[in-house]
Amino acid sequence: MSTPLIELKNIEKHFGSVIALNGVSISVYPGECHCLLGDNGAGKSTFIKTMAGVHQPTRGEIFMDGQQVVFNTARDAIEAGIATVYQDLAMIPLMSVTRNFWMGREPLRSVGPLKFIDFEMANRVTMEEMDRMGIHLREPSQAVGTLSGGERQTVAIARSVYFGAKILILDEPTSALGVRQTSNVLATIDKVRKKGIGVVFISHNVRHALAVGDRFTVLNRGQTLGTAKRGEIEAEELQDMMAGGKELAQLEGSLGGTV
Amino acid sequence: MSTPLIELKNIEKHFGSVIALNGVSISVYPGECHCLLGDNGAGKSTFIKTMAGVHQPTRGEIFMDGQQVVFNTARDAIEAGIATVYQDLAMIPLMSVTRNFWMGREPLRSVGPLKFIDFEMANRVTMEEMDRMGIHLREPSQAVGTLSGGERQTVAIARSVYFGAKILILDEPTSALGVRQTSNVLATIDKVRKKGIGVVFISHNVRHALAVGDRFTVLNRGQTLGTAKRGEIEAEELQDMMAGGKELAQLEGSLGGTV
Amino acid sequence: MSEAETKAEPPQEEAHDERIREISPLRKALIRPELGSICGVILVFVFFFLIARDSGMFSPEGVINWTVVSAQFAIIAVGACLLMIAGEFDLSVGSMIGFSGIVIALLSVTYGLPMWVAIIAAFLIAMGIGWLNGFLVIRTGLPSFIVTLAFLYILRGLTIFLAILTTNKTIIGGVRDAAEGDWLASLFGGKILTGFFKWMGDNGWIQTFVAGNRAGDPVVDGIPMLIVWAVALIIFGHVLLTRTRFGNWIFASGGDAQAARYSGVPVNRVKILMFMFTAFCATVFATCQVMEFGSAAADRGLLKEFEAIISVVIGGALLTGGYGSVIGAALGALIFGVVQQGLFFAGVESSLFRVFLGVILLLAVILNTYIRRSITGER
Amino acid sequence: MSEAETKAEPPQEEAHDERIREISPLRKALIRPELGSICGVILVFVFFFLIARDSGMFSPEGVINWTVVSAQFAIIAVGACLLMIAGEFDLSVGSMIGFSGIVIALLSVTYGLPMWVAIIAAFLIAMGIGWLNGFLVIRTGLPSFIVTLAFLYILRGLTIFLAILTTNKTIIGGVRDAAEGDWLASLFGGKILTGFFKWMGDNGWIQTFVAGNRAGDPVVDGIPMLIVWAVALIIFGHVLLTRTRFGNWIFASGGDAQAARYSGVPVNRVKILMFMFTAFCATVFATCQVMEFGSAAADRGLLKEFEAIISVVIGGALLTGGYGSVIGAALGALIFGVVQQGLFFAGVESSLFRVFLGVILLLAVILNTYIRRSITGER
Amino acid sequence: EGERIILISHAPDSDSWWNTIKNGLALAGEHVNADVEYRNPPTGDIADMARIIEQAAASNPDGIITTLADPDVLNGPIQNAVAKGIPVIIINSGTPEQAAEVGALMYVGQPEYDAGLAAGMRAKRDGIGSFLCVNHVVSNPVVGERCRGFADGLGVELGDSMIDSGQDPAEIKNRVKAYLSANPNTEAVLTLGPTSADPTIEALKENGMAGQIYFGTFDLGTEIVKGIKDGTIQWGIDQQPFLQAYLPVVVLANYNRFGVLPGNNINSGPGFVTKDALSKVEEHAGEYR
Ligand SMILES: Nc1ncnc2c1ncn2[C@@H]1O[C@H](COP(=O)(O)OP(=O)(O)OP(=O)(O)O)[C@@H](O)[C@H]1O
Ligand SMILES: Nc1ncnc2c1ncn2[C@@H]1O[C@H](COP(=O)(O)OP(=O)(O)OP(=O)(O)O)[C@@H](O)[C@H]1O
Ligand SMILES: [Mg+2]
Ligand SMILES: [Mg+2]
Repeated sequence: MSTPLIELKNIEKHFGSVIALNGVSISVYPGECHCLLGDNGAGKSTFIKTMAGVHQPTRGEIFMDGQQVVFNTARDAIEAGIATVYQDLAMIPLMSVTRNFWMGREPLRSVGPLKFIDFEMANRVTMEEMDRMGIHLREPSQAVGTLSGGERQTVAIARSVYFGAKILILDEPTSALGVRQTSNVLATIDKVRKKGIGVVFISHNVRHALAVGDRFTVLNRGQTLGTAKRGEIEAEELQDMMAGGKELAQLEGSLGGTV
Repeated sequence: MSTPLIELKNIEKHFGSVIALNGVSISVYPGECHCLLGDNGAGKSTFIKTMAGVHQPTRGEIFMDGQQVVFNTARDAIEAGIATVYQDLAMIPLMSVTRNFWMGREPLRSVGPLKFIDFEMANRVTMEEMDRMGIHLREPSQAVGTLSGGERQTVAIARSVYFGAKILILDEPTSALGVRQTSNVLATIDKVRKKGIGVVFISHNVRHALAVGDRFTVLNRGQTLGTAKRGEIEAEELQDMMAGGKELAQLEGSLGGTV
Repeated sequence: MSEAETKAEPPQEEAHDERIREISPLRKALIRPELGSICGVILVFVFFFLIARDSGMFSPEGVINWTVVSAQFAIIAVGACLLMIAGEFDLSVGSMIGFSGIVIALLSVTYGLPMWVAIIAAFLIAMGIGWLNGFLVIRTGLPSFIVTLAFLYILRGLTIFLAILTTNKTIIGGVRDAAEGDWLASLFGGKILTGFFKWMGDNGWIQTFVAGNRAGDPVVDGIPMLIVWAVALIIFGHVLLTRTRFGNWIFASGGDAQAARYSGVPVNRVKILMFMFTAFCATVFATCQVMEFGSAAADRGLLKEFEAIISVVIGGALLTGGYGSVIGAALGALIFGVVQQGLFFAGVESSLFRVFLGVILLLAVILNTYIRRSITGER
Repeated sequence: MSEAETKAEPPQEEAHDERIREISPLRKALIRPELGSICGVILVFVFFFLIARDSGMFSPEGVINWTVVSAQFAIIAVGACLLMIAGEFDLSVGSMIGFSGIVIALLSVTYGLPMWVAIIAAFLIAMGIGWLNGFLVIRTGLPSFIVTLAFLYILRGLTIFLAILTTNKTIIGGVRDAAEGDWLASLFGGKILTGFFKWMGDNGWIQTFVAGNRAGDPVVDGIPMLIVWAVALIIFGHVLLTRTRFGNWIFASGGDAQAARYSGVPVNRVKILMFMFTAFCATVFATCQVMEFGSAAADRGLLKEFEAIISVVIGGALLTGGYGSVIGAALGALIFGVVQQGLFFAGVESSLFRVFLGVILLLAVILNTYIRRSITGER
Repeated sequence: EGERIILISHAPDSDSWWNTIKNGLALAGEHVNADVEYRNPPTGDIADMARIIEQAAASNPDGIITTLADPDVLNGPIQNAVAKGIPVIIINSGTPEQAAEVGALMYVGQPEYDAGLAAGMRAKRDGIGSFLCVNHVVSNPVVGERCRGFADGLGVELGDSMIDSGQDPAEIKNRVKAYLSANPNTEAVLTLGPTSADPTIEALKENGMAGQIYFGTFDLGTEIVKGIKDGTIQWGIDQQPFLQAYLPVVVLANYNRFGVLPGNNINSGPGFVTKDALSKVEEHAGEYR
């Protein structure tokens, strides 16, 4: 295989007395969907926030295309091509779709020495990109607060894709979604992957992960339990690993099959 | 079968110009787990809030044990034996576990003409009940904000069970939980049901629903699509109904099986 | 199926997570909302003991001196504290003090009603306005900052207007004469334990005046009713908040109104009652003041709303509601009063008082924040 | 696999949900943050036109009079507006006005520095304090209400202290003489278009003075620099907010600081800069005032922070941040100025002014809330 | 007949002493049959007062009566009003010279510094060497002049003698007690108006110094009059605010009607009110005195 798009080695992250990550390594290749699984509090969100420059790792190294990089702010990571759709949505309800879409990377138009936002272009692109994702907005100045949860998620994904992200990180995008909305998100991931973008997908739902994942890494209490390729592992195995290797047979027996 | 614990007939609920519910009827029998399924925005949360007295129905009737009842406030419903664990958790992070546990139904102790909260008893019962659910608290005065999501959910369920709820409503309790935490919640539901309490369980996850449900009602855009008994219906069928009867085959084909 | 074990295990592990260090029991015992203000009180007393020991600050009269000032702050701080814990706050407290005072003086002196009628009427009117404040906040969903800011202006304007309209004056005097012998007025003016202090003075245990119009009297001749009211309100507030069902509802309403509503707490009622209680406290303040000084003026209570809020915040309450302590607020009021009077005893340039106040406020709040984060594990 | 269709369908349905009535295009065009204040302006002008038409309120001097007052409010409202949209607010604006004025007067008159040095120093010091405000808010995570309340006291105390320490007075005069011929001072004092007004006066289009040392001059002899500053700041603020990248960041920081941070917006920098801008506006206010009147006093700017906040809130901004408009704030300031001066023109009892102000504030905010809910679909 | 005369003060809404001025104004309006209006800056900000003068001038009244609290600020607007042909009379603060400079018809009042100086000299004659000045509006530049004058009259440094007492009566009372307890050698107390005088009387009664310590005050009020009567207060300086409002209205009305004008300024004070001949004062204190 080629060099990975991004490689994180032995990442540790401490919050005061809490050790959230204790040496986690993963790598993401172009066009691959890498699933990150694990229990509540395993450190998944903390890990991808480190990848996205929101947190700085206490120890550990990050390589992009083989070069070591350091992200001091979310901006650094965004500029390096890492786009993130957070669990807590990172959309601002009172602002318009356009303003949210371009937040942090507003397109500029020079008028003499001054630089203004190029709203005409911004609005046009927003409408187009949302259309492309299958969302028809009434108008680009509509407040994000008036969109449904699924639609908001799509704005966030569309934005990332548009900005030519090399890596798209999705933190539990499906947890609050209905069946149809979930299918849409999974299909979007599939589409994005086919463009050669590396996707990091976090989920609690083994089936969602298996539906789109190429590789699966399971985190447990801040450590990696291992990485497996698609086809190398069964749903049941993954599930057991996520639950910390505990025997769930009893429960499953009484409750009828994998949950 | 006996008379249902609760029966809601033709419930309608309008919010200004939005028609959230448009004639929904369900019934819950003792010891039964009734699953409410449906897409985002189908009206599930609105429906159970009507059942819990938070919203007053625009039209429609509610019967408990065959008697018509009207809930003007959440308090009325609670007193009638309807306990609810909300999607947005209804726990107050800055308050202690005991205070949260007893919120709205504080045990009183008379000192002369004055009535104080009986903290000794309250603390004892809280510890006992949490123990019974398998959560060992450091102390009952611990703030709820320091508990994990799963632990908070358990406080909410323990509280409902303790107060002798006849009906326990759970709104998407598993959506943000890991595999192990989910198993715990499902096992708890099973246990509660065995005590003869009627459970209303909302989920987007067909597998979770099938694991514990006795009957399944699917809502779509504020209307009932029908109710099915356990064993009468397959996972795939349910899934199709939830997605509004749309053909999901294409997606499933490309994504490998039911999501 | 052995559910008990299956479920007993995992959470236990979570509670004793190897990834989290235990908090020491001592630290746990210390971290309470009041801790910041307790430290503050100790610091302040040590400080003034060092710099103003022989200025008479700690003689009986000196003690009464700063106690009375602190008691004043405490009376309004108790109301502001409960209201803030219930998630709202009230900028109209100061205007309410001026308003209630004028109402009492107008009714009793200008219209000649019996004093007890005037006092009761003032309480009813003030609590009616408190109700209106609360009603508007609940009904419109506006922040209480805006609604009560509007009332800050409206009440002050009405006070001046009413006073001028009816009496051509903005100070109405003669209240003491009107209050003479009134049963209710004596609850707000006057002193208690005068006999006891006289007796102590006669025995030479406390200093007596050696000259002047009161030669032979003890320098401290009783406990003003103001202090009695402050203590009573603090005890009432503290017990209400920590020991009763209603107190739990106050916490719940401020912590998360929606969640509280879902659990059956009558949040609207709680909040409106707290607005009324704040108005009640403001009226107690006004009545005590009117009875003590015998006059009401339209400018009384200016900026008192900030002083109440500052006391409460120094006392460890959270501006956003759901967290705080009446004892803390009372200690905050004590700090406030001691610093203010102490600077005079110490002979510091008095305009520096405001600078001190601001700095203490900042320090206290930073300390409190640190403590609260330790308690709740919030980041 | 035909993804396009599969995905194109469902959201389309959601957008045209049969369960939701469409909003009429007219209503949609109308609902903007400024709508409430536009209605307010119209109402206020109609009202005063009816009751105070022939009081000189709409003569040239009358117009200049309420325009100047409105411009004063507008200068501080622009700063407060941007800060509020960025999610914070500043209670120390009023104290900052007094402080900056005294700094200028002290440096130029008492210490004899050139006026431009004094002005630049005042701006630097004020913006340094603004930075400190912002830094404390960001660093400690405390609500800006508390931090800036502390500075309200600290700055006012320092102002009085400094003035008394150096000059034994709380007022320092003689600034006009010191400013004579200074290049920077003329940017804040003085008037523009004086030639034009002179010409209009000579042609009899506007009234001229009939007596005194200025007989023959027009009664309105130019546009004060204060108004120029107000207009410039409004335009600057409006363009910054709606047209630039930084403006988008201001909205984002106030709307949801965490979300903005995740998207790469430098929230801390934005908030601190906005605190500094508020301090800048306060200093513009102070400098214009000092240059126009030639003296600085320690009590200048009392309660101006509330007036700024009220203007902004009347203008449709949300106290909790993330929503608002500079034009709205400017209209709010206009309403405020017109009402205040208009009541004088109409000869209303002046104590009722506050009552009016409170009532207008309440009505405006209720209207604005209704409008905002229509825009955002929030419940 | 029916002239519109506007009186503008520098006092905040809440300052009760100005009430006498309002009443004098209203009474004069009634007597000479003129329309009178009273205006003031709500927070006592003199810069706001300048706007009010400009506004008053814009409304073309038949006369303006105003204080000259800060000549730097107010000269411009007043001169403009005069230049518009509006007759102006300066009252209360300011000096006759300053009034002449702005082109006012006359000055009625008591220059603050001079009043303080006179009081200081009187106290010095009575053998006083140190004092406490209770300033309830320390940020207000006008009132503080009284303290400065008093100190100069005594021939001592002002220094720490002036305290910022705040406006809350209980706080004023206790601050005075605290100061006197920390500085027991203080020989005299000077208060600057009823707001600070009333609680100071209470304070002195409580700490037993009433009648012992030399106590002078500016401006009269109900409690002050009682204090003078029972010997707590040695003297009150009455600048007779009633006259400051009443006379200018009469002068302006007659100037307007018949062009007549007194040839001199009128010093309405300082008049020292002492225990003798108090009954009239008592009856009308706070309303017309
Ligand atoms: N800012 C922080 N300060 C202190 N502790 C933190 C912080 N952020 C996360 N943690 C802790 O780090 C651990 C890992 O949290 P994280 O949010 O990464 O888990 P997660 O795997 O995303 O869980 P979930 O599936 O519930 O989203 C938890 O114990 C959490 O309490
Ligand atoms: N208070 C309200 N005012 C107006 N509309 C509301 C209100 N509450 C809910 N709705 C609308 O009613 C519809 C049903 O919402 P509801 O929350 O019941 O859906 P749900 O089935 O619980 O969805 P989810 O699976 O996302 O939780 C939605 O269109 C929602 O926007
Ligand atoms: Mg997470
Ligand atoms: Mg829901």
